[in-house]
Amino acid sequence: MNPKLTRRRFIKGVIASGAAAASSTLWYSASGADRPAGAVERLLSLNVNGQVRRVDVAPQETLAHTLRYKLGLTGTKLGCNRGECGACTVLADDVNIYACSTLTHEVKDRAVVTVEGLRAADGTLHPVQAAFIEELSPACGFCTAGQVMSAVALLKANPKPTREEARQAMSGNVCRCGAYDHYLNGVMRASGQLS
Amino acid sequence: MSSHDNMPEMSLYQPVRVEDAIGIASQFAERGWLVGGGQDTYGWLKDRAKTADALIDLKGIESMRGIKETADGIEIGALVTLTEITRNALIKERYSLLAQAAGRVASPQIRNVGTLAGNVSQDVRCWYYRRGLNCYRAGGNLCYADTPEGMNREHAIFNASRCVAVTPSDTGPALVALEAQMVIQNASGQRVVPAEEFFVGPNVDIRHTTVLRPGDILTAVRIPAKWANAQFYFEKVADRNVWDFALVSISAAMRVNNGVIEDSRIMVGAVQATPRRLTSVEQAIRGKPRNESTANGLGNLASSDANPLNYNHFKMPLMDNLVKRAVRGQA
Amino acid sequence: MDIIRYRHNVWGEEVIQGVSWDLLWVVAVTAFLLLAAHAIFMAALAKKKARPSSEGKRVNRHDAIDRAFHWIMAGSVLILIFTGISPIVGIRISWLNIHWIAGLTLTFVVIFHTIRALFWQDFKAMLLGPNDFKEPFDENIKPGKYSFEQKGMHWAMTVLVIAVIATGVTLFTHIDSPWWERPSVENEGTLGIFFLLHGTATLALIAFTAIHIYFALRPEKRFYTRSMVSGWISESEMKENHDPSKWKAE
Amino acid sequence: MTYMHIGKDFTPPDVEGKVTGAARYAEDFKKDGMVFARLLGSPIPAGRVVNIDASAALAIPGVLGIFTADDLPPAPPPANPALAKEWVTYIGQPILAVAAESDALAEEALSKIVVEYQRRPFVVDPLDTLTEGGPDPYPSGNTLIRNAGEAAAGTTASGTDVGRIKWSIDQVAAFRAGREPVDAQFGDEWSYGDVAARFAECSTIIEEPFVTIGQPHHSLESRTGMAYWENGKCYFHGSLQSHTVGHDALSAMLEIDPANLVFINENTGGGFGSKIFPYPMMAVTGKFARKLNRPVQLRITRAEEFYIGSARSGMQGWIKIGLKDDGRVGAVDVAIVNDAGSGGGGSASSSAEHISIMFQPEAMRFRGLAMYTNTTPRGAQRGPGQNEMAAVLAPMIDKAANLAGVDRVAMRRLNAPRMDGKIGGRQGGISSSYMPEAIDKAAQMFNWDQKKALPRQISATKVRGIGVGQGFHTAGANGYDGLIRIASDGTIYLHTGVGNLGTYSYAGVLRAAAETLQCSWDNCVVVHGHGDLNLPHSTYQGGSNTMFTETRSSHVAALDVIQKLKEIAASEFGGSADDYSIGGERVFLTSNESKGMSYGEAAQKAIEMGGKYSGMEYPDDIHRTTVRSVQAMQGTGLIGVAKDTLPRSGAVPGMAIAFVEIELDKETGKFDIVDYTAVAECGTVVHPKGLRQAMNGGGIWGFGMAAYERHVYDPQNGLPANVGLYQSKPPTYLDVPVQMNVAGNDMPDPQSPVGARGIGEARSGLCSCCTDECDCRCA
Repeated sequence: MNPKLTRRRFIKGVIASGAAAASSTLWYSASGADRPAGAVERLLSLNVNGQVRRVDVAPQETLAHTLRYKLGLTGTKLGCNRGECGACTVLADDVNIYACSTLTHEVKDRAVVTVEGLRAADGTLHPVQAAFIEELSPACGFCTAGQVMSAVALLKANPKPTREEARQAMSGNVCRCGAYDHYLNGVMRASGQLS
Repeated sequence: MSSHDNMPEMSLYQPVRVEDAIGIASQFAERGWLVGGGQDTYGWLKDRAKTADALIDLKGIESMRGIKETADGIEIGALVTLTEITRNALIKERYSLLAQAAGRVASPQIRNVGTLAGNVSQDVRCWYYRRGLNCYRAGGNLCYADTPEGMNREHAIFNASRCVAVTPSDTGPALVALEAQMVIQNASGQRVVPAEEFFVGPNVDIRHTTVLRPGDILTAVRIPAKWANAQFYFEKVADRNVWDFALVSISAAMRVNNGVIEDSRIMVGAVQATPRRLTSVEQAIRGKPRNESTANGLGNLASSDANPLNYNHFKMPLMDNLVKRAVRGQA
Repeated sequence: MDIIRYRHNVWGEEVIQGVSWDLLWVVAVTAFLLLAAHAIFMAALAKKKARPSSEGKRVNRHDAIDRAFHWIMAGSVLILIFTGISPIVGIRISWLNIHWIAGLTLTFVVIFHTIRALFWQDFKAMLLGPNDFKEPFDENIKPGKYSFEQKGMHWAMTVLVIAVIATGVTLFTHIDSPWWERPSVENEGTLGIFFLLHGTATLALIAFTAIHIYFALRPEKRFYTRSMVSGWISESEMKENHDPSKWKAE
Repeated sequence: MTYMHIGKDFTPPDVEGKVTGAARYAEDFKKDGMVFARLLGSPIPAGRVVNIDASAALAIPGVLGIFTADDLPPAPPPANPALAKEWVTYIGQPILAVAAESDALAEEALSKIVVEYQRRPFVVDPLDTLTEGGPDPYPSGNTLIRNAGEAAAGTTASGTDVGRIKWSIDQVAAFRAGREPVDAQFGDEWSYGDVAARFAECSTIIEEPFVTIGQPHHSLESRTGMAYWENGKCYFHGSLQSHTVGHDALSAMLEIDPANLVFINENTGGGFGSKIFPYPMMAVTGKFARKLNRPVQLRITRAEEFYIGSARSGMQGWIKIGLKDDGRVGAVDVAIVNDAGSGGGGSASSSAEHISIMFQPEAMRFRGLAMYTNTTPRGAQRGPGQNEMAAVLAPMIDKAANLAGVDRVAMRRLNAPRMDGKIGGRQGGISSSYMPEAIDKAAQMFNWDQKKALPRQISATKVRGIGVGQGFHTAGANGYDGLIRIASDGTIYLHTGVGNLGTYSYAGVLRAAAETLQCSWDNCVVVHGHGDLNLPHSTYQGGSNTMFTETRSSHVAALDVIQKLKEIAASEFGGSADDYSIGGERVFLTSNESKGMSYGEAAQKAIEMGGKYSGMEYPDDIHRTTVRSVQAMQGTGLIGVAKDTLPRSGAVPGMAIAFVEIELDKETGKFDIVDYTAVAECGTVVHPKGLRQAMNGGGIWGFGMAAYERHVYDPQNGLPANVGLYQSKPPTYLDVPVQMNVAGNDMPDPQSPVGARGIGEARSGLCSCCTDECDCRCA
């Protein structure tokens, strides 16, 4: 994708959400005169996929919302928006979390990695991605980004997991198609234990 | 009926000191919402089944983190995540009961952010209540689950008082078994409440599951040395092995000397609104060998005074069986 | 401030849920202000009368069984009020069982009292007649066994207690008890109306109970309270406050 | 037979996008000026809308408009309306949509809309409405009646009506108690053979009641869609299992000429039968966009996906099975009452067909009823009818076999369909069956004989259960079009209108074309997923249909290409087309290989020759969708296009056999599935990894159906208890075996050019085979 286009779109997004912010600030000042001082600032510098990006974030905004609708990172899917499926799994400081059940402000000091941020600088796929292709792990693919992120988190913490360990670590990701066996094969392949 | 999906507009505070958090929480009172891991927060708010004006994110408070050894046991910061508990060497070595319980909560991602304080303070899972209906617990006049035709498979078999919801916490019963002390701070200072008294049933307070009140912050959990390295048994039976809340769980701690049970604490989760302590079982096994015959001798002592609803009779034998396992020490 | 609380029923329809408990504070404050005003008025303005002696011959005013009934009723009403408003004002006790046990006690005692009053007592002594209404305005008219105020209080309490009992028993049938399981609620609106009536009657009952207790404690009326404890008043107390021709005491 | 491509793994073109996040689903598309629409659902289980007051919502700045049932053609029962008005029939049923500049604003607007309803009596149990005096879910009745009527405009249900059938209290009581409801009225019946006479010959007869549950599809991608209008054309980003087969239906829903619809759907996040054809809500997305003259994204939340995303129909039934001395099934009598929810069809006849093919009874009677209830709409879900029957049947067949003293597997093998197998009331034939061989293969893989001898007791509390079950679904059709273009650079564009459900069969079927063309897969480009990419009319992707049906259309298109290649070569080098052969992406004179040309050269020649060679002319039997696509590509290469008119007869059975070993904890009722071994009897294996995906996925759906998932409705108020995903309990990693063991029987079907049949459906419900083994409470 053309980087300029992306940036322009981003700037447009910031302006649009800034306007929304202005209107909601008005609402707050009208209704919340006695609120304690010290509520969070809206403008954040978010470290996403190794890049620091300035983004306007509502106080109550979830990370999934920011990623998908403000930063255009639509690889992170919303399956349930309630922490019940795992499709929105991303990494925060190498730990896998549900982006739908995390406020963006909660990760303002953490390094967020999404499925779009896994490729090496030269464009090579992450070993988990390559292994998932090799094993034909995804079926419909809607849960795949989350599965990839949980596998990446697992292999960072435990580079040679047993199949049982992998199953436990991946267990917060539902696959409605039932491709669990294939994802586990992918994890075992990515960790060099299957060839 | 609209199906909501967006977080409602609200303000967010991220204090870094407990005192500041207490100040903000006191000012907002009922309209403030404390957030640890937030895993039992965002669903309520997205569904509009509960509302608040402000979120008070406690995660920046360093003093509420960490697991440290004290003169009498350990102190676990309220913000310690369930994953940290399952991996902590000290807890695994001395209080493996808690580590096991924490390891069976929800899913890995939820354990990665969910805190101990959040796990014990979470609200009940009754589906009628979660749907946002105006039941007793929501301040209404009736219970939809406790009726001849209500869908109450997951509900209480003991100590229901209008509301028949059960405690969903896996770590709660373990903490009561370990005689943990809950450290609570508010504007007027600090108080320490035994875990057993931390949880409250609907007979006393139908709107809340714990003694925590607006302005209170659970800052730490202390576990005394009393049950360190005791013999433990934990098991959670749920439909699915991930996400699902316990149908019945058991957390038991026993002091066994020469094969004889000198003292024990047997707790059951998900059978009533609070962790249920089985004092009758504790008495019955005192002085007896920890073995199959002691376990079988209990019969249905644990469930004998249960008052099941239409669809949850199965919890009675399930609970009796888990008690037997705990007493004999193996599945 | 609301008078009535509304809620959505299971299908999202707006139904009455009950009386607004904001009114509890209204009732409390109003009752307090009224009684305080009365106390001040009595202390400052009302002419002081010498109190009749409690010495001398004793006249039986209340039989032991009636005194027992009264105090059981009084006790249960106070318990009912306390247990009923505890959760509303945030006192955390396990109140519900005590509440319905006290409620049942009250119900049974009220039934016994009613039967006894109808067949064994001088029921007419409690009836309010046209003449009774002249009594407060004419110092020369003295009442029989019960004064106008006493009869008024009694009938007010009768109506309110019957109202709370009737609505309370209805509500009682909607919770688990040792004798039945909770039924399904067919119509949440109807249930809400029972809660509304129960709550409204309770608020009035609280007000009248406060007034009743206040007068029971007033110095010039305290001999009545004594009579509710020990059964008798003195002859001079009787003559001062009652017309012996209308009250043929034993 | 040795193939270049068939039976070999390949990397479908869309996999990389799925693992990198580049793959886009309907909700990932944005369009300048796009607005967000959200739905308001009914809070009541039955009734009608009296009034809608949206004035407060519309007064909010940024709220753009509402869309109600009045904006759509009427859809009287039993059609499932996109938006309800006169016939509100379940809690959560959409009443209106509201659009706003942001999603959050649309939500806020919803809370400001006041809808006045009038309630009607409701019912959530099919037997309650069947009982005389019981409430009816629709004002006009309680059951599906089939007639010859046309579908209501804007809906896909045709030939159905709402009727009323009632049973006496005694009949319902008997049915509930597991007895035959004597003289009861049914809505659907068939039979063959002399049932009474065959039962008389049976030495073992069992009679059992059964109940299966409804379960929501809960596709992980909800059916959010986005539409916009440009120059009179509607561009629609949707989520469907199928692609071009739904084109005309969607155009009809939008009331536009099919030529003016561009449907875009590269990836679909699951459908499981719930997205086979365009669903009613798509009309709202498209028409709302036109009404507002803005791009509209109609967002469907997880909860809404539960309500409108379809569900399996539950059934309650009674069955009588008779076995002869030799273990042959002599007769079967089955009666089924389906819970058809709101406007569903019920699948009882399919359930009965499952029995008829898997056990080939000598005589059989089926009676069925589809009762509506005030619950969510029901529709096809992975082997609809057959799989729940597989779950029901497994323990019953076991019981019968045990009573007759026959090995459970041997009994199944004995009765299994062979090449001359028959199916259903009409006792029609089947395309092929090597089911006995499949059973043997699976039994051997599972070590049935050895496992049978293992002790049941594993420990003091754990017991072992081993079981076997069979699945079936008709899996094939014919009559669809294939379309191939060879460009002058030699690239072979394989066009398909098959949807991308995640089975990879959209690409797998094109391997048959590559096989026929004897070309390298690297030179092939798969063209799919976008209405502007000139796609042919392809089959619906559902019911395991794709493999059989579309390998045929791929093959006929490739044959057309080859014929044209040869004719072009003949025009160049002389002789007749028959004198030419193909190989190595060349067409050449059979007698002199040097006289020939590459595919690319032939394509260039085709452009020059025009006519049928470059798509200027085309067969007159191809579908109008294909016609438009051919017309759009005229003169751009060698166009191969043909309709599949290859001979076909009988049903095309996708079948499977699965063995399961579980360890059941008798103290808790929990069990672990320690072995799952399944063999598909689905003809030639086209794509081994794809087959494994389909088989494993189906197995896991079976575990879900048998052990975890179910609809729960409160009969007091019509509320569903398990709307959310965690309450619906789809199986997780820790509820399924650590490893699954599947294979294909790999025996070619004579009616497919590559011998393939589909297998997406058949083989769920297999966990249930353990129920009788260990008395576990998993049903």
